[in-house]
Amino acid sequence: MGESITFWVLAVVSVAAALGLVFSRRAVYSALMLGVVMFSLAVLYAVQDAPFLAAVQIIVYTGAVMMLFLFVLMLVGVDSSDSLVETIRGQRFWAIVAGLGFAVLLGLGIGNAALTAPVGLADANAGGNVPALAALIFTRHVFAFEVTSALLITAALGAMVLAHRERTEPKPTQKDLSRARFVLFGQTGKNPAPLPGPGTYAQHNAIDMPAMLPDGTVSPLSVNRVVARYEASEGKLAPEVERILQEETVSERANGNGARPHGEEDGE
Amino acid sequence: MEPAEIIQHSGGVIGASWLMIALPLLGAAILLLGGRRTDRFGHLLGVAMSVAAFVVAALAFFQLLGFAPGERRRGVSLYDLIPGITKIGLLVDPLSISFCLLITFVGSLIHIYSIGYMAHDPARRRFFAYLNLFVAAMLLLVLADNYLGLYVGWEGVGLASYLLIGFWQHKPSAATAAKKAFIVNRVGDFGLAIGIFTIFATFHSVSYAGVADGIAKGGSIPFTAIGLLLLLGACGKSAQLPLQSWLLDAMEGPTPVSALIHAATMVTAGVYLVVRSGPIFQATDTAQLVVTIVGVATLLAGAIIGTAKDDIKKALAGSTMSQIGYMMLAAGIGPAGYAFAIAHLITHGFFKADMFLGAGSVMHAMNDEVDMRKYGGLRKLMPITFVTFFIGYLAIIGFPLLSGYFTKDGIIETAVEHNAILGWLAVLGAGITGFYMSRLVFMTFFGKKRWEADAHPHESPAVMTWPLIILSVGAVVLGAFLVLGNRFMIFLAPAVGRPEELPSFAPFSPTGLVTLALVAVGAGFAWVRYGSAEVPAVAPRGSFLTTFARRDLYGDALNEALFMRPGQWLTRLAVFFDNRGIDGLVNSLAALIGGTSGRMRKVQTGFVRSYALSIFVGAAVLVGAWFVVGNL
Amino acid sequence: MTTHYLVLSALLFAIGGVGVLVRRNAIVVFMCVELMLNACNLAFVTFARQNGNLDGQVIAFFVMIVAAAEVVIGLAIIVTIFRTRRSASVDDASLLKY
Amino acid sequence: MPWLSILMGVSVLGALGVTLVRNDKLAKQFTLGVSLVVLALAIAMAVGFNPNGDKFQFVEKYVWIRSFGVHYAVGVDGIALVLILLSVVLVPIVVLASWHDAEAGKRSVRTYFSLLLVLEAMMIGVFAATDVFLFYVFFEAMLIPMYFMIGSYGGAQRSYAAVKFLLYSLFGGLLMLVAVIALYSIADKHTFMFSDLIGTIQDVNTQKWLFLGFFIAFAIKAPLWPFHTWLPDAAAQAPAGAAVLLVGVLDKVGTYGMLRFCLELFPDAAKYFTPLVITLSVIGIVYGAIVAIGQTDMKRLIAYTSVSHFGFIAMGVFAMTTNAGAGATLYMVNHGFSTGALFLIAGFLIHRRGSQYIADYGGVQKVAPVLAGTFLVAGLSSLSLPGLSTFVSEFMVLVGTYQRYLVPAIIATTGVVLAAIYVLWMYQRTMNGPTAESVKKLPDLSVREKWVIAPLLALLLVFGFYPKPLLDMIHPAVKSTLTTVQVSDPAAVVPVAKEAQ
Repeated sequence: MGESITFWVLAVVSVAAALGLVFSRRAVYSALMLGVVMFSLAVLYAVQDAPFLAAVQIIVYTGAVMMLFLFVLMLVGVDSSDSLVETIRGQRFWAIVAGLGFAVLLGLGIGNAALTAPVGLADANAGGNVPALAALIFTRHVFAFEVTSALLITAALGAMVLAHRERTEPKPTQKDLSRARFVLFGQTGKNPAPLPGPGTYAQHNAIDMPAMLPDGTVSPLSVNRVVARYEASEGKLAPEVERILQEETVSERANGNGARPHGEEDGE
Repeated sequence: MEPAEIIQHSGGVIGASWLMIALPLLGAAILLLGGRRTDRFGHLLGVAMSVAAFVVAALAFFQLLGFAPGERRRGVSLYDLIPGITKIGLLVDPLSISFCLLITFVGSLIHIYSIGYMAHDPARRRFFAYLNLFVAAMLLLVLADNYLGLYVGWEGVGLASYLLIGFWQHKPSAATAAKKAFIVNRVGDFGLAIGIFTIFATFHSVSYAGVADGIAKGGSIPFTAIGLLLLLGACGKSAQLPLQSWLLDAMEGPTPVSALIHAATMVTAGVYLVVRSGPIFQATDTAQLVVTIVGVATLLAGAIIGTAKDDIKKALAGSTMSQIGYMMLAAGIGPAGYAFAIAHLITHGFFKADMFLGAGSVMHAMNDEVDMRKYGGLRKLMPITFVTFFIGYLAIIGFPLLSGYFTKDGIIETAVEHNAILGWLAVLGAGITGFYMSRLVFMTFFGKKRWEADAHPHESPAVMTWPLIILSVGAVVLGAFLVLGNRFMIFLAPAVGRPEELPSFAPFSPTGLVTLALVAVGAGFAWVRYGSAEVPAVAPRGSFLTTFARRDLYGDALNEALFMRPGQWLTRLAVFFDNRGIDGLVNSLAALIGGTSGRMRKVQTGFVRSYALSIFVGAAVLVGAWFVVGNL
Repeated sequence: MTTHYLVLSALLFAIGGVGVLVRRNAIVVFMCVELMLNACNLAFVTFARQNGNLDGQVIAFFVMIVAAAEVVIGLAIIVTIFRTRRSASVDDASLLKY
Repeated sequence: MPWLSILMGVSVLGALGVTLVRNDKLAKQFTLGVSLVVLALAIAMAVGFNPNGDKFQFVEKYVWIRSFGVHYAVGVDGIALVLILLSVVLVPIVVLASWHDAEAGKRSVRTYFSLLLVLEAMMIGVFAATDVFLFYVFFEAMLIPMYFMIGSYGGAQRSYAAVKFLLYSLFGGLLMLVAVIALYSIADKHTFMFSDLIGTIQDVNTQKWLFLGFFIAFAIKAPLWPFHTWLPDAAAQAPAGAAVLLVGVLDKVGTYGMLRFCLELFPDAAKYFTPLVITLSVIGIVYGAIVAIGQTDMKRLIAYTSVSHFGFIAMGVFAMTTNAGAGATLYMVNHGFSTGALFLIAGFLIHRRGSQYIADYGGVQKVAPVLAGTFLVAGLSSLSLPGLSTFVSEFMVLVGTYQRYLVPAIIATTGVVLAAIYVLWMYQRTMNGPTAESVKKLPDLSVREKWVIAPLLALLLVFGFYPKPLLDMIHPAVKSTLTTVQVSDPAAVVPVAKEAQ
């Protein structure tokens, strides 16, 4: 009786999660949804007398593979939401038809397959699920097992080869960088010296205090935009910093959009 | 009396009678292959070969006379031409030897005449080569002992006439006339070929002896079919009605050619064929009747055309056509007419060649002017040509005691006796002949001068006038010699047979008198119109009848409308069908394959998801199919 | 009871299928593939129980191994494509066509 | 003495040798030498051939593929020997004729001449093969050298013509392959030897299908009416020498195949299909002639005349009388000489003036009388003027066909009249009339060219007057073919005493 309850709960959860996986706008949410599905499946395995598989599911599958997904998601741009507008003509329609068709067919197939009551794994798991599994793997399927090990090694190697990028030009040495800075200075007049570190100003060494130039004016370079934006939203922005920001936005608008705001999601 | 048996023979001149063919052939080969080097002596070699052939023919003739009349058919077998079909051999018998004599004698005279006529033509060597080729082919035609040999000679003669008509190749009209002659002859040869096939299919042999033997054995032999087919061949070659259009255009060739080929020898080949296949024709009345009808029809057509032509050579060509009509008529009558047909053929060969050469010398004098309206009053300036031409004229209209009188009246009498309507039509033809021949003579030699400004006629050189004189002598004497006492009929009897009782020649028989009267009327009418009255230099607009005659009874127009234009249309259609139809089908098949593959390519959109979709749908279909099969 | 499991696995499989076809972000497509694999695992485990021998589970176990290897390679490919084309959309990589 | 293998060996080695020779002039002379040697050997072989001996002579038989029973078996009977002599005579003439043909394009002259020799080897092989499989191999292999000769040395649309030729023949070859395999399996004698396969297929229906397989391939090869459209393109685009070999010998393989394989292997089917084939060939005769009349391009015109001539040959083969069969075989030989001469002279003319269109010529006779003269003789042989050899064969074909089928023979004889029209009209437009401007300075035949044309015309004349030697070789072979087909000549209505024959 307990089993059918767990089944129905988990069934509903996993199907909802699966639909969430498919139809969520943001990739991260889909990843999480998949995680939920895997968890529910793990539990179902456990219910079906496959404790070892449940463990492996959670540890290896959800733990490692899902994390790999998230890791790659982060690399590729976590918030890249892709629009749900379908570009290929007739793709969505046929996809739905095929999906429904498939589900109906399988359902029908399974429906009228006259299944007797499950034999149950009681005697198979007699000495415990793991030893029985181990006996099976290392006697009948040992060859397959060895092949999978080879498979995993090649997969790892393959991933390394694919992701590896050969450096096409020599690693820029320090001399190269400095020469580049002075060339940039010649062209754009950008100060070749590094920016002053935060907190090294005359009166206070706090991060939000702007450095003073010899002629007593505030050096716009030393204002930290993010902090300034936070203070502006809190209303505690110092008047001279605000004036500098005004000037800067005016000059920025005058000569085009200049530097892009930080965090703009590339691509798409 | 039936024709005699053929006796195999090998000795004497007859045994070497193949020389008659070989010598001119050798002459032609030397002249053609020799090239420039033979230019100097080319014409002399030509004449020599032709005369040599005549000598051999004469010797063979005398050797033949030596034998008893019954064994005068001598076969000389040469070699096995096509194993399984026929051996080739020569048949020297009265019929063929008389033809050989005519061909070689008249041919030699014309060769001599051409020395003068073609004196200043750059390609004279080629001319004599073709003349020799013609003589050789004609001799092969008459001497061959089977239909296949005859056919080889037949087409050889057609080729020679093509080469000679188109001798002045740079003239487009000559080239077209030559092509037309060859193709119309080819149509005739088509009929002859089918005839020969039928003969072979029936007898499994094409030799005359084999055919005669087969007919004697009897059996269901398609006589009429063979007869009509041979007649079609004869019409093609002898320019008889359905296939007569080429003869008038053939006048494009040099005059000696017209004299030799289109008057004396080649055009008579058809008559030879009909006479030689006597046994076949005698066994079918319908075919013989058709021959006579064709003869009479051509006779009248030729005469009518002769009346309307201003070009002297075309007028003579018209008269040739009608005279051969007479011969066909006689040949169609059967054994009774054969002797007269061949006799008329020989005398016609003489006086027609004489007149053609006379016309040639007139043209030669009037620097190649052919329009009679530009002649007039040449009688005093060219006495020899005038006298010889006049004798030929008298002979052809059947002036009493000249050769034409004997042979043509013989034909008319046998025709009237055989079939009254045809006979009287022949008499009418004789009348018209009287008219147009006199018109021709009066316009050319009598009346006032109508010459072009730069024309100053003079008598032709001796080398041209001597052949005229010899021919005119023949025109006078030959008729009487052949017909009186039925000498020629008896001579020919072993070759072609003859009627039981010999016809007695009554000089003033009723039909003879009527013909003479009609001829006199025609001549008188011509004298009134052309002799005494003023002949306009430009052809007056004639009535419907004259234009009808001037346009060769619309023979050409008919050919064009019935064959030429639909032929061109058919060719264009066939070419179009070939390019578009069959080729189109093949190319469109290729394009179809190209097209479908082009479209099939579009399936690979490049989007991974559409491939995934096709996999998924495939899987779904598979599962579905699996269920369906599972549940069957 | 087993039919329920099988129907669930079919449903998950179908949803995964549709996800693969519909979504354009490479990684989400990849996740849907993972979902389909898990659905199959579920079916295997159910049949193991149904037939009373552990072969089903061994197969499921191997499926997991293969899935892991596949994910590694798949994501490596997605990363390389992203690095060259700055986009992880499946439709962008459509040069290999007619 | 393994004559046939020597012949083929010499020409193949010659072909290899030519590729090694450095400068072109030497290569050409070497090729000419090799082809003359092959000619001499072939004549020596022909002299040794005894017409009334057994059917196949100079037989050689080695096992090639044991498991399938495929033998390298070669042997010659009257028909094959005559055709081998034809090809062996034509090749030196073609080599001499295409002395400068190969130089125009960028392709090397040496390859052209080595292809020529390879083609010669295959031509001999295809006629000599007495093993059906070997015959099929040569039948397909012949296409390759011809494809390259047309493809890389031809005229403007050479690639289109070459590909079309190849695809057409390969399609035919495919059908034949199916038939060969079916024949092998149904007969299941585990051998491809032709002599063993005769009479093995009894059931008429299978015979019909196998016959169709073979027949369509041969009908495409010897272009019968509906399958002929590749020939004008291929012949017009090919260089003159290649066109001669294509029309002169390669197409004969089709009609030879009909006579040898279609008739002997499937007699009942052959009799069943005879009306169809005769109609096709009669259509081909008349259709080919009519389309030839309408052509503007000289080489296409000659190609269409060959379509008409092949109609005659096919009709002769399927009329199944000794006269028709012997006539058809003789026709194959004569057609090789007459169309060969026509193509070569047309090639010389085109080589001089550069254009293939008849309209660009006029009055050449005045400028180049010898060329015009030879062109006329070649043309006359094409319209089968009596006194030339083509007349003998055409007469035999028509007489033979007339014995059994009246109407087709009569319609075919109209082809003779049409032939006169297209030859003379072409001759008139190119040679007669006023000399066209463009043709004023046309040089006459050079000595080399005279040496090319003289033997062909000489052969036409000699066999025109005395065809007995050839016919003595052909007759026994044709008689034995017809006996295997159990067909006898129709008797004469009134049998006449033999001596009067």
